[in-house]
Amino acid sequence: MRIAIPKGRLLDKALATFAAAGYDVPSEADLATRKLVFNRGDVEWIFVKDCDVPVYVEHGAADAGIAGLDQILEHDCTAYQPVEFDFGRCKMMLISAPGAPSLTKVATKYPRIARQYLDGRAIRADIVPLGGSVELAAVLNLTSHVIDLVETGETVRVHKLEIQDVVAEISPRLIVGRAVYRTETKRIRDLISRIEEAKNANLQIQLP
Amino acid sequence: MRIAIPKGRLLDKALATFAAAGYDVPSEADLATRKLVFNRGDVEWIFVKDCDVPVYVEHGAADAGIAGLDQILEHDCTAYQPVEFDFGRCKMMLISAPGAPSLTKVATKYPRIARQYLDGRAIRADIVPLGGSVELAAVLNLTSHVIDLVETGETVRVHKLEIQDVVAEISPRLIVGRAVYRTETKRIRDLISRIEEAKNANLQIQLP
Amino acid sequence: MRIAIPKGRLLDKALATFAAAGYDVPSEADLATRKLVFNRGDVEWIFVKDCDVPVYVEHGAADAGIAGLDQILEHDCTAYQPVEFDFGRCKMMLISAPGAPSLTKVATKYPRIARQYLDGRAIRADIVPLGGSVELAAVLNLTSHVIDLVETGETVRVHKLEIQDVVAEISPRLIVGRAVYRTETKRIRDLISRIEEAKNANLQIQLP
Amino acid sequence: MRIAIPKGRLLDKALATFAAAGYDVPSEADLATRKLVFNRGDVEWIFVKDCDVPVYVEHGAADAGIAGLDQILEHDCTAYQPVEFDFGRCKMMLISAPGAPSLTKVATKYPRIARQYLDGRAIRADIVPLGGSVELAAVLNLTSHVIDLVETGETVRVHKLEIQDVVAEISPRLIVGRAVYRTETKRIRDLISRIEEAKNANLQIQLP
Amino acid sequence: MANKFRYPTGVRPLLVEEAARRKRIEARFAARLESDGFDEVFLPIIDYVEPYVQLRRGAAAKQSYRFIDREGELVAIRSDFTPMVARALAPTIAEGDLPLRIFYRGDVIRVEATRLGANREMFQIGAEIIGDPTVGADVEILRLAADLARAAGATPVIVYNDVSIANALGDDARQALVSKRIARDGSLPELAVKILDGSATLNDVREFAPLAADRLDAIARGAGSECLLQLDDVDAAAAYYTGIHFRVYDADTRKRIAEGGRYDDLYARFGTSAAAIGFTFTIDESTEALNGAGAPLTTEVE
Amino acid sequence: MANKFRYPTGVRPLLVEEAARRKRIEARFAARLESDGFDEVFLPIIDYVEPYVQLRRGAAAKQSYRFIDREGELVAIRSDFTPMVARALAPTIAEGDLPLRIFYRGDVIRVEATRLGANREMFQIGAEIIGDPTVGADVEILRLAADLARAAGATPVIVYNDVSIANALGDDARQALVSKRIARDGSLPELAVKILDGSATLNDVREFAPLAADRLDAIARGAGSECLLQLDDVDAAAAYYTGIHFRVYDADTRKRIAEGGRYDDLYARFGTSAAAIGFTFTIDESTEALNGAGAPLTTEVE
Amino acid sequence: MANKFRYPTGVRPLLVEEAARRKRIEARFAARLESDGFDEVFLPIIDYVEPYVQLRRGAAAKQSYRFIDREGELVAIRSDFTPMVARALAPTIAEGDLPLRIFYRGDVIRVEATRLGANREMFQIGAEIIGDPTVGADVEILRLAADLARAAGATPVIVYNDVSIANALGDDARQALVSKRIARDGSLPELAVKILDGSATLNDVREFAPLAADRLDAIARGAGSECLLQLDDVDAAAAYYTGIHFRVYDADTRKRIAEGGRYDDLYARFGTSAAAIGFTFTIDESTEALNGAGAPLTTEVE
Amino acid sequence: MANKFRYPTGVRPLLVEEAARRKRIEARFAARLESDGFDEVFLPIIDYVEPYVQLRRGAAAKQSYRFIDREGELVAIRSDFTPMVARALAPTIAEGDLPLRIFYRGDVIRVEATRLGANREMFQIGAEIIGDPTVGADVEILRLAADLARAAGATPVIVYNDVSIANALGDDARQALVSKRIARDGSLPELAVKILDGSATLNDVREFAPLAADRLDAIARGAGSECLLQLDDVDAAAAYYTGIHFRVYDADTRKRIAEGGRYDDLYARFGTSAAAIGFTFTIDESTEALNGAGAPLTTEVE
Repeated sequence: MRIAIPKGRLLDKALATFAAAGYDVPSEADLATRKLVFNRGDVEWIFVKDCDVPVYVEHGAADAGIAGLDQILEHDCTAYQPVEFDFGRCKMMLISAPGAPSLTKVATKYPRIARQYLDGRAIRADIVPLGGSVELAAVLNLTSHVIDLVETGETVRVHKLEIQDVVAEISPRLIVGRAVYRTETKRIRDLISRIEEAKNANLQIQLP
Repeated sequence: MRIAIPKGRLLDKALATFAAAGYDVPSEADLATRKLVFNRGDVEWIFVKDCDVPVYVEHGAADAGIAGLDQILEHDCTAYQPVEFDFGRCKMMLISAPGAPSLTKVATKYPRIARQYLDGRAIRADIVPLGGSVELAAVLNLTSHVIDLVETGETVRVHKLEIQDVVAEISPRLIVGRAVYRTETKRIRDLISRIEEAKNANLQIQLP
Repeated sequence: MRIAIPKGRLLDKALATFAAAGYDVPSEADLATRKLVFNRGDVEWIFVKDCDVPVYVEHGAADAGIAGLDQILEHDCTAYQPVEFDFGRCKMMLISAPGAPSLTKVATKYPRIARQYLDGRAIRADIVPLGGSVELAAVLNLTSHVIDLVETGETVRVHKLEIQDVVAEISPRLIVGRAVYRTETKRIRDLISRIEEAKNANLQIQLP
Repeated sequence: MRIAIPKGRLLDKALATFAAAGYDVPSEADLATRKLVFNRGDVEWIFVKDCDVPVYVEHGAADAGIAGLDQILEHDCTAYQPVEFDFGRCKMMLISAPGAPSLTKVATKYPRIARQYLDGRAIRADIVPLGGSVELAAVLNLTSHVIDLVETGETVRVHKLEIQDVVAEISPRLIVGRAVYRTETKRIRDLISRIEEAKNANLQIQLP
Repeated sequence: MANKFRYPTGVRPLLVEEAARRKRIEARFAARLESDGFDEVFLPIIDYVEPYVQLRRGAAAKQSYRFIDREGELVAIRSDFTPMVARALAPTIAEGDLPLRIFYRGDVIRVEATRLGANREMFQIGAEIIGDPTVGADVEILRLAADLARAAGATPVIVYNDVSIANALGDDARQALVSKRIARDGSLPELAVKILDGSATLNDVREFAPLAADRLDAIARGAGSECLLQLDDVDAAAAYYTGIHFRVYDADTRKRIAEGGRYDDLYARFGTSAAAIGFTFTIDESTEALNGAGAPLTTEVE
Repeated sequence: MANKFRYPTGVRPLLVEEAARRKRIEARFAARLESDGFDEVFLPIIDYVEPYVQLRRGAAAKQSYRFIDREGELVAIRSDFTPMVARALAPTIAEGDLPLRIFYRGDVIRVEATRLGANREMFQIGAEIIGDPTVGADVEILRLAADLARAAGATPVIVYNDVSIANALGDDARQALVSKRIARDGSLPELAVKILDGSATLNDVREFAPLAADRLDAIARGAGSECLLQLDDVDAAAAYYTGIHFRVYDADTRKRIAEGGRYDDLYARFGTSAAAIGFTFTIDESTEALNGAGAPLTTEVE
Repeated sequence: MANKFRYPTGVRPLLVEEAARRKRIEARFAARLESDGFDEVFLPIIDYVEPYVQLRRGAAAKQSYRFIDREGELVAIRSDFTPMVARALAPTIAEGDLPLRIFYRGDVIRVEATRLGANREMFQIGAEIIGDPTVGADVEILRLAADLARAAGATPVIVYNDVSIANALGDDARQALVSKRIARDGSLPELAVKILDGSATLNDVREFAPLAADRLDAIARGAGSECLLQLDDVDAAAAYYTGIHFRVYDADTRKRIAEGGRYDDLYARFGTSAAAIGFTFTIDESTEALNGAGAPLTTEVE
Repeated sequence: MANKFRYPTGVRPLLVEEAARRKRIEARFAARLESDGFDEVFLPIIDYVEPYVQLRRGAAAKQSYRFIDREGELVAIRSDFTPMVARALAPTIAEGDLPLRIFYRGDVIRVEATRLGANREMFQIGAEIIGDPTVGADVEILRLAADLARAAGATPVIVYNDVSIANALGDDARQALVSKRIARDGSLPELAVKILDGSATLNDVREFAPLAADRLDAIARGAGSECLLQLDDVDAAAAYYTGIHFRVYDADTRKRIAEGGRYDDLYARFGTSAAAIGFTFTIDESTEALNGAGAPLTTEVE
């Protein structure tokens, strides 16, 4: 079984969850080697960019993975999402330059999500896809607004931008490919149960 | 005048070129602050992701910038490219998994360039856009091939992949927005001349 | 008021009806002059081909007229049809060459009606519009079938053709243009009442 | 061989031509019987409406026939026209109501020819297809103009209409189906030669 | 293509004089509407087909140019204004803004003639009052339509009726009214027969459709003498009318030049409940046949 | 156009070797189907959109090439066979002819990938039994699908379920089954939870959907060992299935190669009531990756 | 849509018996072609319009269904095979592979009848030899066409000519030959007059077009007795023929059942120079009128 | 369809305030043009593609909505005015009427953005002088463009050049001027290098292109101070320019608001030889960002 782990902000929690579920996950030392593929037990762990996890699972090149809803939506990924996690939650926000300018252009790393958001509100605005530092676009007047993930809100404050709306609540999910679910039902159900239990155990501990 | 500098592999050479051309560029200490915008003299320097330089210039949010041909082509950027640099050159390559599999899927960060390459050769293959670690796609059998920049070829060797074709010769260029060129002709011509001279001076030195 | 009278098989009955309704209609001697337009009282009588009556009324070039349902349908005429007459009734028939050949081509003077008939029965056949002697088409093997009006059935018998189906029951109608009905309501309602009464009177007499 | 003869204005000359070419044509007495099909020698003569001759030949239901160019054009008939006759020539005319009204609607028995005429002169006008007494349409203000055949011009004068333009020069032609020409080349070439000779002989006689 | 002078069905350029004529009429209409407090809106020349699917019967849908856009959606070139106004305005209407007085103008293009030889090239100007369900709005609209017709050089005859009456009489009676054919065998309600032979009064109607009768009474008292109530004016009209429905004819040419009515349910289909009444004038090239006033003649056979 | 070698999305020529490979598979399928008494029908490559409007959800409708024909009708290039078979056959079916065994083949063309990178170029071969509502037909079809998959070089795994079960459980449970997300807060019927965690048996099902349970029991007894009942295989499948629904996978590549089921209401939509069950295999160019047997790999991400 | 039974212009389903008839003819053709060493290729049902722009005259272009795809390109549904074969094969041809023997089959769909009542629904089977410019290929193709016509139950008459002769005679003469009208005023070359009245021989032709005369001589010696040289068979044929051009008729019904010829410049338009000669048979539903052999009758008026 | 608020790409309604803003600008432009003796023409929103085929490069052709009409012709929604004016006027121009002063306005709709994020929704107003080949017309048009830009609230900078100069320098030099990349290896004419580094004068140009140099000299003397001759303003502009070509920028926003030039060969393509010069302003919603004057900002990235 091949499982895709996101290399970004969800990395530690994702690995911890699989470990808690009894899987033999790569160690920190392993990760320090900058290798991206590890075989441990009957699982092949692959470490890919956050945005690529849904791609590997959708194409059947990974059987399962952990991905944020932001990436799942942005890729219109059809994989099953049997478990939703409590860690790593954040919000996708519509943010404007100060002074609430009229919404004419939106910079974002999520053009598909942005398009759906704007269409759903009958807002006519151009979307400017960017690769990074999205908030800068509003600061430098490339666009009037940006749509981006907000965790702490620090970036927004530093740039004196203004949050205007919540576009989506984002949470990480366990995703499982459709074909593998059907053809390897037993092993996949076992994976889901173990992850579900690990999540609930963790929840138990956190709740006083 | 606002000039966009790419934060990635071209950063040092780009800044050195502007410095050689007599511009007051931000210092290394400045950059260490993680700020992205600096005013020095009558120039506002902005530091953005490599792939975003053409976007800022195309939209007129920066007057000029330095960008690789890979990003210029991928964004179908219409800015003028008055100076081509000798540093930072590399090749965009078509790379396959070992054993020369038939070309059915191509992973890439450059879907537009890949599409043009394939169409131009009457190759029918699906393109799988990825965000990073593109070579891994061929290793893990997500795709039969990848199209990516190759500088040293180290990644290709490590993964035991095989280079199949040169997709494009890539070089960094000074890019200048069309409208600013027309409406601020004098200042823009001055910028181009200084960069051209700095480039040639540098060339002089390098040639024995 | 201009009223269109069909020069063909309905001529005598049409004139008799208007006469019975108290209108001053052109005499036989008038008609023998081969003139086509007569002013009698406040009515201008015009004599046109049977198939042209709906055209004059539809375009408002005649206020009313008498037309067979065959011509009304064939021209998709939208005029009101307030009175249906008992004289001049006949049937539109589907007729085949002897031996019930398969229906592949239909000759007709009514291509629009034929098209609707065939479409409504999921029959795929070509329609060959002819100007006259339609039955001959089946005799000479131009087409497998014809669609035409049948009054006595004599032509069908002579040519040894076979009646296969009734396409439509055809009766003559008084037709009145829509715009004139609305803008000259009073005069038009008077016309309709008089024709209706003449028709009923006639009916009375015929029924012993 | 089946030959189609038009029952209308060309009937006598058409039969005379075939007789002069040595064919055994039906006699006047024959025609008086109202029969429409006659076998004489190896030729089957069929008598159909002028407008139906091109239809029979086009579909291969007659091998040859005599038809006016008006009907040939109106049916977009692709049959060969190897001989053009000198009798029965006339003109298709654009005729207007008196006072040269602006051309907005045209009544005609030749909607296809009318459409081509109007399109070719960039005239935007509606075409109103009629079945007969076309000139009446301009008299009664159904249309501003009519397009119709003019032989003597008597109808035009009587109705005080005005001839505005020549739409086409019309002459009768011998028409021969394409497939029969190819597959019965010898017999068809013989027919053409005989008709051609009869026409020229006739011409000889007429010229003093 | 047959030849280099042709334009696609339903369109053609208006060169200098024709354009000037069109502009004169437009200006006269716009001036009157603006002085009456109507604000103009501009509507797109193309729109999706789907939002209007339930408003257009099959045949009407096919009268417009339709095509598939780059996203695979079915799009049509504008062939009718009223539903477009509702779709554009409904999402922006706030309760407090009502009533709104709106007008619009522009080309509508039809690829199929509605009837034999009818024209497919049309310029339309229309107006509507949104959010005023009163008889006052009915009368205002009728008077405005008459004035605009006069401004265009026509002698208006406005024939009106209330669509709810025929609906109240049942399908058979309605069918008889549409066809104008009277079945004298007693199968029809007597009222239908009386309507058809022209002897019905509003008192006759009141029994079946009391609200409509009262409303028509009030309208008759407010409307000008060019307005004629015709209870037998029942038609397979556009699906969205709910109350009064009228057509404006030019008395001299007998051509229809405008159509209108009340459609109180239409805005709700696009998300905002609001009563509405309006009309649309159709201008075509026969305009040029008239001097000075330039009376617009319609392009549609009723 | 970008360049001279390109073909429109969804099509390309098959030259000599590819054509030969395709023909070998076609021949193997056709031979088996004909020997089992199935008769071939040929279906048009284009058809009107309207007759199928209620059978295709919005997104699916947009997957096909669509255009307006000369008469103004919306036409689509074939992107799905099953409803076309019903429309073509329904008007010709006479009671006495039933049951019919029919097969068909041909290209289907999709202008949009269903998903990320999924292929849009497909050749399909399908078969159906019309007029036999018995479990015997279900079993025959399952066995035939397995044999054809083997004939194509695949190792079939057939996953099946009855669509009526999820419908009987109510919308919430159905939604949970579709998403595979278990709400363990007691809001779902216990059966849904058991189905999801794999512990449900047909006896559990029998209480909610006795007919389906009995039917599945009978099918399980008749079907081959490659057929796996998976009660949690609930999906937003094509709207027309009424009973058993199944998918055929190749065990080695895990790709779906065929889909089918029972659609007893479909023919009635086109005018003739008749039970029907069938399947469609989808063949694409990955076929060429396999030797000899030439196992067809699917083009659709499930 | 007018009614639920209709199919779009140019298509319809073939149900069991019709499909079987079609398959029998197909099988007979394919067996003969394969045994003669022809390999089948499959061509797409849609293709871009642009690559063929110079090969199709205006009217022919409009005979096919055309639409704009999602990328804004003009696409047509297949209405003619020969140029598609060249576009598909040209990029793959290597010098060493020649000559190639290729055949193809499939529906062609035309939205417009070519003529009065002519059919628009057609199935075509064609074959061609690529890379063999010799008279031997001409004769092989003529003999093959005759055999296939017989296999389909027809009594073939093959009328042939060389398109280069009329071209050599000049525009006026060519025009006279196309129209079959002889101007006896001396304005035409004597050869044209002789060709028209049927008295011309190849010796007469040799003076104007020696290569064509010699070629026709050689063909006449090799071709079967069903082949008739008709020097006056000059037509506005498809723009791409360069040498011999022929049509196959059924002697009994006088219908054209196939057309073909040599088009040595066609492949060069798509990037690879190669001589080519081929033909296309057109099969339609009149096939069913014939017993046993099932003679295919054409759908096109010549 | 994704949602009920969306409009097709390239269009949207303008409600009350936006419509009023648009009308104010329109009125200001029209008043000025009319007072200068320009007559308005109305151009159709759709037209055939074929008459313009040679005037539009592939990419531009695809920027418009295109579809097949009921007669099988390819039709496009208006995406550019200048060639439409010529096609509409050319057949009606009589020698004696010249020169004509014409203006036009209306929406142009593009289905594809020209560039990253560029707008596709545009209103254009343009004017042209037909039949006046003199430098006087050039100067009049430049002055008029500057005045209209000011009327719209912009501070105009008009950059102009003569397209014939680059053509006279040869393809390599032209290419260098288009790309602004100087090859300093001596391969380019010295004039090209001087043009690129800004040191070229009209005297330098005179040697290569004397007529253009004299013309530009005369224009420079007549044109206002907002007009800047930029000899390196060489571009892959619309194919029909033959002499001066200019663009109007707003100095503050650096956006292009108008484009124009001389196209003396364009009318001849549509049947009547006549010199012509004109310009087109493009207005979009960014207009609303400006107070009072309402400066129109363009929608096209140059």
